[in-house]
Amino acid sequence: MDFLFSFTPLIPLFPLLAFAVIVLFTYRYNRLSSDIAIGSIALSTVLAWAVLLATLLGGEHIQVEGWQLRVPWLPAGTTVLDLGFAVDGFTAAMLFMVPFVCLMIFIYSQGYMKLGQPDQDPRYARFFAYISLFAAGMLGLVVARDLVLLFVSWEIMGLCSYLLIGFWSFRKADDEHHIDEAQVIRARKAALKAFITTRIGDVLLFSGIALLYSYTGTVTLREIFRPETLETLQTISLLGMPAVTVIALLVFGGAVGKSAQFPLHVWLPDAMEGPTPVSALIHAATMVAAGVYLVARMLPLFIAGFEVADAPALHWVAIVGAITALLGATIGLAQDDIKRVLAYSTISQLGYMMMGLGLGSLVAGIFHLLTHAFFKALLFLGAGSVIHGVEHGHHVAAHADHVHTEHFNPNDMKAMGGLRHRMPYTFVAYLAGTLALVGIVPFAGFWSKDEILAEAFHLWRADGALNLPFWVWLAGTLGAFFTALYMGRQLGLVFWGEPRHTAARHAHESPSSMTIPLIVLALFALLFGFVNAPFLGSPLHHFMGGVHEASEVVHAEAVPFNFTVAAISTVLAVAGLLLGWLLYRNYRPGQVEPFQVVLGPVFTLLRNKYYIDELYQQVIIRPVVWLSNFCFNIDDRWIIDPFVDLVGAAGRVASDIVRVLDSVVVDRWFVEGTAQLFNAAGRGLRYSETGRVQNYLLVVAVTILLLLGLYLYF
Amino acid sequence: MTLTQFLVLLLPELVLTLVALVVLGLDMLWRNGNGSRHLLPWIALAGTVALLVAAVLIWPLGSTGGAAITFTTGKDFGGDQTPMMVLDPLALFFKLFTAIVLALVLLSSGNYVRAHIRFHGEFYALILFAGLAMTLSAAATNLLMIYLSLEFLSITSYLLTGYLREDERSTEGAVKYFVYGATASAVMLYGFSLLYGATGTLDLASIAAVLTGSVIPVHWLVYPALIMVLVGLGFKIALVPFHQWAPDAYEGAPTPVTAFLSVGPKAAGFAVLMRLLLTALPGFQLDWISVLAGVAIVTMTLGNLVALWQSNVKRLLAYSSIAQAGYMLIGLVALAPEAHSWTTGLNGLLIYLFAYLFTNLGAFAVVIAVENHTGSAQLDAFAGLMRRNSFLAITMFLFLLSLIGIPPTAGFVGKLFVFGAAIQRQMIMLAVVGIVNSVISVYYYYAIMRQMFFGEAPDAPPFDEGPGLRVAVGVAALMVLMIALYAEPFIRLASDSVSLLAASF
Amino acid sequence: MAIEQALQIFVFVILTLMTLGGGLAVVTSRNLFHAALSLILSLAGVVGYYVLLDAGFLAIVQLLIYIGAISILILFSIMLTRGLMTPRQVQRNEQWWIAALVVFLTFVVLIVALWQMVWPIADDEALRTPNVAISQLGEALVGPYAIPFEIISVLLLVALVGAIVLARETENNQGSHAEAGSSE
Amino acid sequence: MAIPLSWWLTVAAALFAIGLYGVLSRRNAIGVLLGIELMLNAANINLVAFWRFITPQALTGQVFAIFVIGIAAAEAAAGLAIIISAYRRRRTVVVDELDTMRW
Repeated sequence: MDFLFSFTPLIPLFPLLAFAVIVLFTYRYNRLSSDIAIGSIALSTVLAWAVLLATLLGGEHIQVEGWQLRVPWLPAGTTVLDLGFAVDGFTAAMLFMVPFVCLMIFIYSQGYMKLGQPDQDPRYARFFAYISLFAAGMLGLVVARDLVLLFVSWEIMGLCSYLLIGFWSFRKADDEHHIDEAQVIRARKAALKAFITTRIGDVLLFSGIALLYSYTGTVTLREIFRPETLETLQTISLLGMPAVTVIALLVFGGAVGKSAQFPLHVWLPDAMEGPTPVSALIHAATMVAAGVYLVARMLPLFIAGFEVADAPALHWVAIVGAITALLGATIGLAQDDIKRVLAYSTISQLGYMMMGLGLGSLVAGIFHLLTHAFFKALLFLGAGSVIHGVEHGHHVAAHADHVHTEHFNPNDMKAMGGLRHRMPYTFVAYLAGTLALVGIVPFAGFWSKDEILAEAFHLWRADGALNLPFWVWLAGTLGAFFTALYMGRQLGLVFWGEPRHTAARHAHESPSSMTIPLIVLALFALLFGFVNAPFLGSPLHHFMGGVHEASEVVHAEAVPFNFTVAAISTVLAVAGLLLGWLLYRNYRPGQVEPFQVVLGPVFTLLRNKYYIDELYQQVIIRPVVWLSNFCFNIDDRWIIDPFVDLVGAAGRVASDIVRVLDSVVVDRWFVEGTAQLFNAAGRGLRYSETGRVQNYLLVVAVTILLLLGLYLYF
Repeated sequence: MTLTQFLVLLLPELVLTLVALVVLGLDMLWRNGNGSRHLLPWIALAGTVALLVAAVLIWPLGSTGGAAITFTTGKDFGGDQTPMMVLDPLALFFKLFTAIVLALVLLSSGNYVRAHIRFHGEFYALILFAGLAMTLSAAATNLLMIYLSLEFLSITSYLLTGYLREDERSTEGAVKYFVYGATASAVMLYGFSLLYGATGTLDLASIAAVLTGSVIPVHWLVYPALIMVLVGLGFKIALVPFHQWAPDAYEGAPTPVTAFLSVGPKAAGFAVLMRLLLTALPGFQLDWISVLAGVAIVTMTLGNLVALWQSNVKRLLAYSSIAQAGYMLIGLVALAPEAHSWTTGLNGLLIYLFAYLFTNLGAFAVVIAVENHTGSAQLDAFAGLMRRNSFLAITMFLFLLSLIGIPPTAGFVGKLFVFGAAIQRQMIMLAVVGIVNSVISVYYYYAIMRQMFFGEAPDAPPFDEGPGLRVAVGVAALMVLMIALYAEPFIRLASDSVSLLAASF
Repeated sequence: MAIEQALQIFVFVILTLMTLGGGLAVVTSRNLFHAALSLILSLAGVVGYYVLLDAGFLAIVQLLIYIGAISILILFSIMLTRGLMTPRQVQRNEQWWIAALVVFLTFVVLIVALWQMVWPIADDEALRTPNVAISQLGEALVGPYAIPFEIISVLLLVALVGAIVLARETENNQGSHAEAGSSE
Repeated sequence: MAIPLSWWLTVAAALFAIGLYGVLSRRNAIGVLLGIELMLNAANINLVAFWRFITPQALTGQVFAIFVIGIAAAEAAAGLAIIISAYRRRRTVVVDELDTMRW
């Protein structure tokens, strides 16, 4: 069966070709384009599953050692920068999930972008081109043997996320009612924010890779994880730390950006501005999963650092994960936008995955990644279906009344209600997704979340003291309760009670191209957890647990099922779900929120996302803006033209006020902050270009003089 | 050396000269009446193809064996029997490079020339002559020859810059370019004369031999000479602080000429700089590396920061090309003496130059297309380009990605090699400044992207860019992808091209 | 011998006065026409230098090309560009004093370096007989220096063609150029 | 030879400095060109003096000087053409006033 492995390079290639074909040739033919995209990802799925099959049949040898293919790409001198593909148990597990979830999302998109209907999206074909490229990026990342291909894929995804989040940032035709001016501006800001925020991470990752290469002379993962290589890295000192720790932290920096971990999580909620299938793609199978995948892939590096450093990188993974898990879950309590709740839920669940990896357990983190991909894709697509239905209801209502009502936000949960009768399939699927997310037996999320908590619990008990694993466990358990609470609230607001708006009253079920993927994904949300159920002997553990053993620093064993842990988290989950549901199912619009009654000012804090965006605004942007204004003033106001600027100053004060007001609504911490900083620097330098050639030559003469003096006499 | 050998070895240059003269002559013949003058660009293009073919034909001569073939003619006059130029892998690389530059510039200039330029034949001939000067300067191993070929390149560049006689900006740019360039080259010449005085020879290799064997403290002379030579070459490459002519000249020049200026003289400058520093002054490596490292840092930073403020795309790309030269310089600063590592810095410099050639000429070809149809090279002329000509918008997007250095584009491979060299040499500071700068550069490249994809252009109809431009842009885009996706042959080419220099070092 | 040496020094001083004095006049004279005439004076001083340095042929070249051609070209150009023969405007810009300071310091630094250097001066025997026949120079130009010699001929052609294109009168263009004329 | 090498070099350096000053301070573009010619001549004096004192048997310095003169002629022709073309368009050859392109 080993010949099946030679299909591996084709897995990312098919979507890539689909992208090329659509962009170059078929972009005028919508149905053909989407068929090509769906067909290619379906082919990838088949091939990926064939490779999975080969891995399963190949036994422990293949699952641990893996298969690999080397493609010489950048030979120079004696070392070779390779481009290669590799498959092992871990990759195979990812290959089961990624193309399949992508396939479901692609099929769903056909309905969501309204193929063949009068209001079909005018950028329909391009949409499928972009998501194909996106899928190609993720698949390339998963099958990469070397850091080069990994980084290339990583960047392709960054680019696609930028294109897709900003997908609705310009109007093609005037009758595109779903894109108004505000939408255009929001989409642009969100796209740029995502691009630049994740690019901070990318720069860190790139530095990490460069350092790794300069110390080890190779970019092949397997070579790097050889015990002797890791040992060398442990002994080299860099910035007062072992090199391995520095590199691991840089790599983690990349993951923090991509996987939206605190403090770079701010871009993910805004990424909602893209079409909903994109959100599903970003949140489930691709973008954010890439960061977790990266950390999991590089785990030997983190663990090698664990052995020698005082503040090991591994701890930081766990700490950041725990903070993110709690942060996301609590913010999710106070959001009204159905997709935003899910976005914060993703942030929080990614925190769980990082927690699992930070405890040194590859399987715990990745198992949760896999289950999460299924149920979060399900939830997003379900949310898309709900929005779709409500939007439709809005049109029906508007036409019936012959009045275009006030601006209507179809994402607002408080305008929904009672949809379980109007959209039964969606409701059932959504319920399955919710139960999986919350962690109710036997849904997938229960098994995976429990494994992380059990791991933490186990490490705590093994030590006994109130150590890091204890705090991780506590954060995870509390997070589970909050998760249940916001999902209960969401279920109550969306599906129970009376319709709270005419749109919800007229909502109707989505087309079958949307509901069928939902049902399929719901089945997975129900059943997928069994692939690593303890009572079946934790099959996933045996399948992929050993992949890092060659590096001799990772020893993966399944933590036994712990009834106490499971019981505590399940009780809390059920309690949270019921509480949320009870408090919100009969919520009336305009009423004070039940949570607000209970939590008081804390609720305001949550609603404003802990003011983190505003904090960045105050701590980073304000000083920068002030500084640049200050420099500008010295230059322009106090010396050159005081009178003109008296007027300008008033204007500037006014604009400052507007800016502060604006900042409460729109945050733009890094994007404009650094731009301001560099702009301020550029503004000064620009004036050196006076347009007079003799000034330029004087600069040359002074340079000659300085260099001469410097070199001859010092 | 027999005359036949001599002519064979000079074949590329001879062919190019011949075609340029033919273009001049035919232009005169066809001046009155018949409409064959539209054939001129194609004849010129055929000249670049002939150059390419000739370079490939003599390729085996130059790239085999350990030593370069030198051109020695005539009898000796007490030490005058020094070669003027060589045929070595580096020279061959730049012949190839020149052929591509000329071909892309000629392909993209057809419509522009018809619309704006009065004397066609002279224009094409001047461009070919500028290419000739490039190949000569890359092959020169003698101070006299270096000075002569660089001046040749400069004079043709001044004339081309001022070619739009009716345009204020063009003439103004040419005056500034001329004044600045003539001064810089006079300073360089003074530096050359000092080098000659210290060693008594003009041959680069002999200079090195004399300097290493010298017992007298030569640094009193070599330092001033080094600094003055840097002025002249820094001017050619547009390194800060010798860059200030560039934005004005680029903005003023006819856009195809700007495209040429942003690549041709820069490449020639780098070729001469590499050869001169490594062949003649290897003993003073510590000194020139420290100067060049500082120059690289300020060049990258200043170029990028000021680019943030530009609203004219030609000017913006001028600053961008200044910054790009800063990145390239890292390759020369971080050159690694051992030949067995994957990046010796020098091969990174050549890879970067090659990637930059396609990227920048492609980007300028798009600018030319937009200018042909809107009459403006301001940023807002790019508004809504995606809807007006999606081919140009998408390829431009690719070129901008390559300029930023995002994979999978050629620019990424170039950056990988030069930054990699810096990291390998433990010049972390250089690498960090480079990386931070490439992040800054996102902002202004993004300004173009934003205009193309999101900009509102109410009454701007779709337009067609014309066959020549389409081929130029298409080839450039293809190569930008090729270099990234199938880098092996290009890296081998670059590594082979610097092998002799790196070995002599 | 001593008289000959004294004479040489005397001539050198005179030539230096011509060259540097002329040079100073070139850069300070209010009247551009006078400046160009001073250039000729200065270049004539350089001709004398070449004679003194036993480079007779070079002196002739300098006389013919520099003084005979380039300076005259410059004079014509001055006359072509309007009204510059009248010293109506200040001929130096605002940065002249910085320029003077910088240039002076550069000169001092350079001179110190030049004087510190020990020159690898040839032995007396060679110094005494620097006789270079014109025929030797001619042979060298088509011998070892054949390549640059060919190139400079191309360069001169290119410069001439380019100069004509840029500087010729607009009215003179032939009919076939009319259709190519730019819109400005 | 009665006059030592350093005298020649000093004179050349002085001429170079004077020329550079002219380039930096002359308002008229042709005036700037005059300064450049002085700088070229300074380099030529250097070359010939070095030839005379260091390699009197070879021709190197003299030949270089001849080439410099030739190149100076080409450069002057091109430069003056550019200046005249600018003058036609702008009615000025004052370098300061040619500053529409900046920043």
